[in-house]
Amino acid sequence: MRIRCPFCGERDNGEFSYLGDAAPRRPDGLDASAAAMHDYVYLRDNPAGTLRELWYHAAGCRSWLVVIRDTRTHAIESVEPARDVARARRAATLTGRADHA
Amino acid sequence: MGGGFGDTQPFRTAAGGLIDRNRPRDFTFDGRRLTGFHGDTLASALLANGVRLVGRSFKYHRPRGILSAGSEEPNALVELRSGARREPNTRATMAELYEGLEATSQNRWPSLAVDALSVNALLSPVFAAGFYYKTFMWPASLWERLYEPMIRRAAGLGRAADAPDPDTYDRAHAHCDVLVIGGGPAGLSAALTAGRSGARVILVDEDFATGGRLLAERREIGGASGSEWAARAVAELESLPEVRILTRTTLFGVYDHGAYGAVERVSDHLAVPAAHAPRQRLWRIVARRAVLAAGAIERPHVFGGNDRPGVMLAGAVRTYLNRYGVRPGHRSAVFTSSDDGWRTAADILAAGGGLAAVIDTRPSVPPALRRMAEAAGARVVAGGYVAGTKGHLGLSAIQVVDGYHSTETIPCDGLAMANGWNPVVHLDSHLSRRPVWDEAIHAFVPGTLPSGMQAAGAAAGRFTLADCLETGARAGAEAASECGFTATPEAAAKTDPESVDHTPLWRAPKPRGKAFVDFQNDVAASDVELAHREGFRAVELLKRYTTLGMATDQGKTSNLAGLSIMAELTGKGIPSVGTTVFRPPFTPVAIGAFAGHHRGKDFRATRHVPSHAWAEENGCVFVETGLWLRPAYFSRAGETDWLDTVVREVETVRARVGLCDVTTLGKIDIQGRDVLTFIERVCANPFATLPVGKARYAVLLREDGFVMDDGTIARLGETHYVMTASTANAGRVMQHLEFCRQWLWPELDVQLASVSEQWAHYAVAGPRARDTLRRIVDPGFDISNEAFPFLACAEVTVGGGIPARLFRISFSGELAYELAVPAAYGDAAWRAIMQAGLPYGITAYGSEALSVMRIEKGHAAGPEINGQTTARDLGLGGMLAKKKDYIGRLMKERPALVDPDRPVLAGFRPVDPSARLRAGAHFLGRDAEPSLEADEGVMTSVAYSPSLKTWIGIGLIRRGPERHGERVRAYDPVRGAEIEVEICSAVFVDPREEKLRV
Amino acid sequence: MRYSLFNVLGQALRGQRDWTPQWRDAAPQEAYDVVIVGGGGHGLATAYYLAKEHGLTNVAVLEKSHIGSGNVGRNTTIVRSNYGLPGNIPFYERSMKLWKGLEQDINYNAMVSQRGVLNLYHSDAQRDAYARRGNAMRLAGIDAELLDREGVRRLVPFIDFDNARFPVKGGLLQRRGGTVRHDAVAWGYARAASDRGVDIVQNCAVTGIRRENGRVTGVETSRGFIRAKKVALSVAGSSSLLAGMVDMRLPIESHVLQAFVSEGVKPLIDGVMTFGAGHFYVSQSDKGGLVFGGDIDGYNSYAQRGNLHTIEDVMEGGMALWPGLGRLRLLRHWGGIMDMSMDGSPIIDRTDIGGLYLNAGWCYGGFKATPAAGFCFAHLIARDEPHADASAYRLDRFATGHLIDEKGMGAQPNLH
Amino acid sequence: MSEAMTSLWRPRGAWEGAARIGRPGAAAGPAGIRLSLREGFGLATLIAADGKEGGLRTALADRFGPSLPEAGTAVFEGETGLVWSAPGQWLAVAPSPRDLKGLPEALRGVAAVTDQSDSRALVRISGAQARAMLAKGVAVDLHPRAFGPGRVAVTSIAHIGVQFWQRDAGPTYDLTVARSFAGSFWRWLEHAAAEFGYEIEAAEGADQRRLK
Repeated sequence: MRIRCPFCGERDNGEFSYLGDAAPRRPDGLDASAAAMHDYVYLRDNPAGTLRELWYHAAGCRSWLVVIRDTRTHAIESVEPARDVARARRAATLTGRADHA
Repeated sequence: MGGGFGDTQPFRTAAGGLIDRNRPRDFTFDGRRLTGFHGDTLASALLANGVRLVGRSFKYHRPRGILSAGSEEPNALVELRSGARREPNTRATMAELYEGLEATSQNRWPSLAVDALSVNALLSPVFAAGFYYKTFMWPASLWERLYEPMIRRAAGLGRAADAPDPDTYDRAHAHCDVLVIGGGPAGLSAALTAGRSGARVILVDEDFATGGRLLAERREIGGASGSEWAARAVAELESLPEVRILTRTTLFGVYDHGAYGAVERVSDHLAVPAAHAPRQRLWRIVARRAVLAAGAIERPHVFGGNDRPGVMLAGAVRTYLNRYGVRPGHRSAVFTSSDDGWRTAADILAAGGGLAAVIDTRPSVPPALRRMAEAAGARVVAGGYVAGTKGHLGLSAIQVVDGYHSTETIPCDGLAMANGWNPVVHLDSHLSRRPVWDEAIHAFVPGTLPSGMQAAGAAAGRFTLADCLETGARAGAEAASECGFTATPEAAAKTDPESVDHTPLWRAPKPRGKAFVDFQNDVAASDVELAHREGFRAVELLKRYTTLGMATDQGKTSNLAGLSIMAELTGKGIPSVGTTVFRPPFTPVAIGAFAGHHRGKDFRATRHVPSHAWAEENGCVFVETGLWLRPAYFSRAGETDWLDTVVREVETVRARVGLCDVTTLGKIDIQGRDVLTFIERVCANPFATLPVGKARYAVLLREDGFVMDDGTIARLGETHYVMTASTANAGRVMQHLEFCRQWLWPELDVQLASVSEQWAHYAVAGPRARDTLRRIVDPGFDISNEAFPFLACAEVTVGGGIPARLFRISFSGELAYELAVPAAYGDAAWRAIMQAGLPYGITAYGSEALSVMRIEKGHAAGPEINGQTTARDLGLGGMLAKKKDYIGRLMKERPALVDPDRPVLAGFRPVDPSARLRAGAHFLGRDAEPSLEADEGVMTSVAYSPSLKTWIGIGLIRRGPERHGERVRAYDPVRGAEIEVEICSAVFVDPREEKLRV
Repeated sequence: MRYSLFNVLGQALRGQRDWTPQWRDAAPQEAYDVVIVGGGGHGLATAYYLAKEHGLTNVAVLEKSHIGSGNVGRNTTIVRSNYGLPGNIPFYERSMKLWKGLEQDINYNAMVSQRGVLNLYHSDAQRDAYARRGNAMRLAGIDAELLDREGVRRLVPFIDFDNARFPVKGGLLQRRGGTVRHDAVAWGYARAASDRGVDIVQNCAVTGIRRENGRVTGVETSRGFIRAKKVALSVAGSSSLLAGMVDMRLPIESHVLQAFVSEGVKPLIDGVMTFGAGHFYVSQSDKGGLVFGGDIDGYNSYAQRGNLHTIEDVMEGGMALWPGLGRLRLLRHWGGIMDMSMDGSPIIDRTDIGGLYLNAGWCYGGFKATPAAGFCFAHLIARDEPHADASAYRLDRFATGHLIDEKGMGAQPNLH
Repeated sequence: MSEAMTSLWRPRGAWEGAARIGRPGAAAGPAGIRLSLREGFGLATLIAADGKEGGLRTALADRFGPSLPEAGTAVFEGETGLVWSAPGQWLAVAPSPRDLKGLPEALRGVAAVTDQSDSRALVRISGAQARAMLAKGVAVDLHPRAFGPGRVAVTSIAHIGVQFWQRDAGPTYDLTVARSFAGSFWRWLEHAAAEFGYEIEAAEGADQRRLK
């Protein structure tokens, strides 16, 4: 499998380590509930199809990446720096818009 | 017998072929000395010498010969070479002949001609598909003792080498615009068209000579012979700077996103590899586009005794005749369902061979062909079929049923089968694609191909030479164009006319004797019938129940025959029966090739600490710790065992001073405006109050509340901290911090830099540590207890201006420092400290002594921080922050994790002071019967404590801290031990921590 | 017809004419007491034990393809009960005991072969971790032996003792561990269940699960609606997809695990061996092929195939351990889809929906569990309470903290 | 500190104990690979503070030229240059660590500076087969159309992290590997270069005596 790191170019998947679904959002802060934290830590949609997921370019630029990949075919639709995605998501939340990330 | 080879190579034609008759090659088969030529395969050389019996089948031990001339060969498997280089199951059809080649037949005893287990053939009515699922069940105890060993000995084919492989293997990467798979007419055309456009092209071909069927047929392209055309194409490709031809290279697997695996047999055509050359090279090819031009595989007929040596594929017969100058027999017959059979008959006659008969399953035969055969004295049967064969260890006659159902026996010593061809659809199916049935050519052809891939020539079901050239050129042009090059296919050169009409006969209506579908695994048509009868009708079930297609050839010549019979039995038609899944590798690949350089000591990298050279010079015994090679202890003359040494090292540290290399710790510089916020969220204990110039123990939790790692964080400046992580977790912690920085809290301004490799990190510990370091740290830095107290840290210089970092941190419980110096000065600093400490009796100490001292102090380490323990379990609950959010805060509070009955950290001493403790022992109450229910916990770390003169341990036990003084048993049945121990504090030495602060 | 040497010989004389389908290829009925979704080893075993142990025979097993088409026919056939945590130990030992008498019980030779499972260790720390595990096994009455280097050498003299990057210092041996012919387990259970009246319905894909008032009422399938009082999911690899039909999210990810087989050769290795310092384990089938594997590829996948990186990694482990393998050839590699759970251990439990039961999360350990999973799941379905041996496999353990994390890797499925 | 002790403080080269000067491998013809062992250079990681890349560029202009190299590229003037390492992160390279003195102060507020001069071993790889040899280990396309002078890759070879950049079209590459891995990386180099024949020399700054 080949993943196109936005910074380093296309590399073998062996250079990356995998975390999983990028959808769960950490419930930050002292107000967070144990139930919400449980869902964040443990529950997954695990779809057969398109999945937004987190990869880490461990043997390259050490960027966390958000990869959109089809779990049935492994076809990759896009790769973005996770930090950019996280910032956009945060900005969207702060301005009170619906969170589609 | 013409040509002067009559004595040695009786079946060699007088002239012709692509072998080099001036370069004879001696070889042996089962010890018999034979001669062939350069350019032969082992198979062609054996046939030239009249050797038809080559092996024995898997189950029935039936005599088997050579069926094919390519990588699809199911029968002619031999052990090639000997000793440590022995290669079992080597296809004689793919083994290039070299001087001194040594081949041995396999799966027979005592000899190939007289094989004791051929008695199995007589029992074949019993050994039908799946028979073993129905028997060998009584008595149950005999399975492992009798039945299974018997089966295991009989199974398998060749014998693997019994020593480490002496050859080396290489791995390499290649990238191209257009990958062309197959060097036949379609592949060469594709490569030429793409290559001329300037695209980067790689052509891979499994053969040692490029040209595919062009080398095997008597064909013309633009007036030249096929092999001449191929040679010219190769010459042109070689002249193009961006084209690379990899011969002897099998493209074995297709992987995601344009990645391909190929194996190049660099040295397999030599007796031993040349100096410094690998035996094989595994190529990982990344291609933007691929043209599959892997050709097609001919189909055998299914009739009685179709496995007898002498029965061959018709295309293979032509290969042996035209490429190798070898006649398949004195007098051959042809059994055909296609025009190909007639071409074979013509080639036999052209090579001066005898033609006994042509049996065509089709009712009408073109008159010209009939005249050709009859003129040569051959019997021609139209609308008939071969029902059976005769012969002892090789073919002597065939039994032919004609259109009127009458049978005749025709003597012959060779039979060529032409039943049409199957495109090689394996590679285009590796990415979970299924081929589709093409009724027009009675074969599966590529279905929807993965993006970037197209098929050409016979691999696409386009069998004529003209089509191969045309579709190849077009595919090459398209592929290059899609990569942005301007490529146009030239009009293909003119070829002589041909007809590829065929109407396959899936099996003989009334076979005489066993009609084999899968030769190597001895699966007969009757086994397919039995599978049908017993409900194994899905094609995957058929395969698994009968083992059809599971032999070393993976059913290349048998799959379609099997499923066509199942289709007939179920009345469903071949397309709805479907194929099994094609899996890599296309042909078997040596395990060594995948591993390449990574074997023996080079399996994984070895990391050396900065003091490694000194350690080697000073009797150090090293220990593998992850990838690191860490000094374990430093033996001195007179010490009888490791314990002696470790005791001396510990005692020296506790009484005087010691030096230990702790460079293996992960070290991370953390800077930035928001660095404190970041550290507060990452660590479970508070850091807001840590001033500049101070260090603090740090606990990191995983989000699920368990301890991830521990270390120290030192504040070097207002916004500059340095964190250490344990050796085992260094990489994981860095990845975790990057995750927090980039994904969880991208708004924080934090910069992370690993400095693990920059700094050599040494612990100087013991009452004389300060005295020693005073001679190391440059004057001007006050390291007195007052100026530099416990947990102080500072940037200093050593050795006259070399920048260094000094931390007053202790893992041993003694007055101790950790000194970091630039790694290049690590060796020098080590030597300097050892010299500076001489007056105080300094010793180097290794990870063993380090471990003893941390156990004496009750510090948790790897065996305790094993991913299953919480901070509370480790006695660290009290230090956790109460008023901040941090990773793992919520999940650590789950009911089971705060259960007071959870095993928690405690110390243990043997009641009998001379008893030895062992980690891994479980704790049981003094009178408890051993059972899981009685299990109270486990001893995690033990050491012989020189301070207490007894073994001590730390471990996790239910309500440990409440039970000091209570006795339990450390139960260790796997080592035959059961020791009574007393629960105590985990801190065995200096519980009031007075030594740290002096 | 009963399977016996007598009948096999008899049929040899009769051209094997009288054998009949090993299981009825049933058409679905309108309604069942229990519908088991998934015709793999676990589903078929569950059906068998429902019939045998609980007298429930109005049972259907629904399989979207043909029986045994999933992981039961894709694994590396190893059986063992060398676990270290109390939640796992009694369960896998139950399985070992069921394996032992299985063939006589179901009248089908599944080639249960107890030739030993050997886990190698390379350091003192690893030795102690194995001792900890072996002692836990011994506490439960399970056989476990801690071997030193010489003990290992006697068993597998051909591995690299002299030039290894991670020298072998010993191993943990479970002699009762071994291998079982995987396909035969599915076929044998199917035949035995079918004989007891269970309907095995192939080519029947479940497309929906109907509920009323918080209880299941049946399943929608590609062959129509089937009413059921109880529905039991046993679809490892696809558990999340089925659970998704009732809006449940599971602590599970689907991952691909690759497996490998070499060309057949004469006997080289008797039992199963795992290499603790590399990602490699190996045994030899009765046909002669070395069957081996390593780590999962590490990314979510439903594709039943993996990539070269893992393949190279596995082969490197193989060559490092056993340098004589170099010239043996890899014949075939394939992938299976694993239900990787968040703590590396399975789930056999009720759900919040009445009458809906879940058997999932087997990671790469499902095959060895087949008999006990069937046995305990059948108990749960029939009695509506967990079997004592599987009582730790609760779905709510992630919320309560009663995790069963043998490797201590935490909530990251690809690290288990 | 005594005289005797001061003399002990001599740096040890990262390749010492691993590489030796010589000409091993296939003997026929000229060596296909030249390996030049470099020592004594200066390296520092520069990580831009959030939103401060502009300030960093300005602050560096005097020493390293007007622009920060983009992802996957490097700029060099002789032996001094900037090598992209990660988003917002560069490796400053200089003939000696002394040349990087003062950087932390100069960049205060715009970037975190971390001295890495001792953290890596550096080898300069050239020769007719340099590209073919490197391709055995790296999965990056090194063809001139894809990777030319001024290009950088952070990747791995033989499971060992490496960073390398192409210096000229020769091609010549500078390759760095973490110091503790130098020995194992060298083992791979020997394996990969053997069939081409290779020559090992000590570059300026390396202690010749210790490499023989």
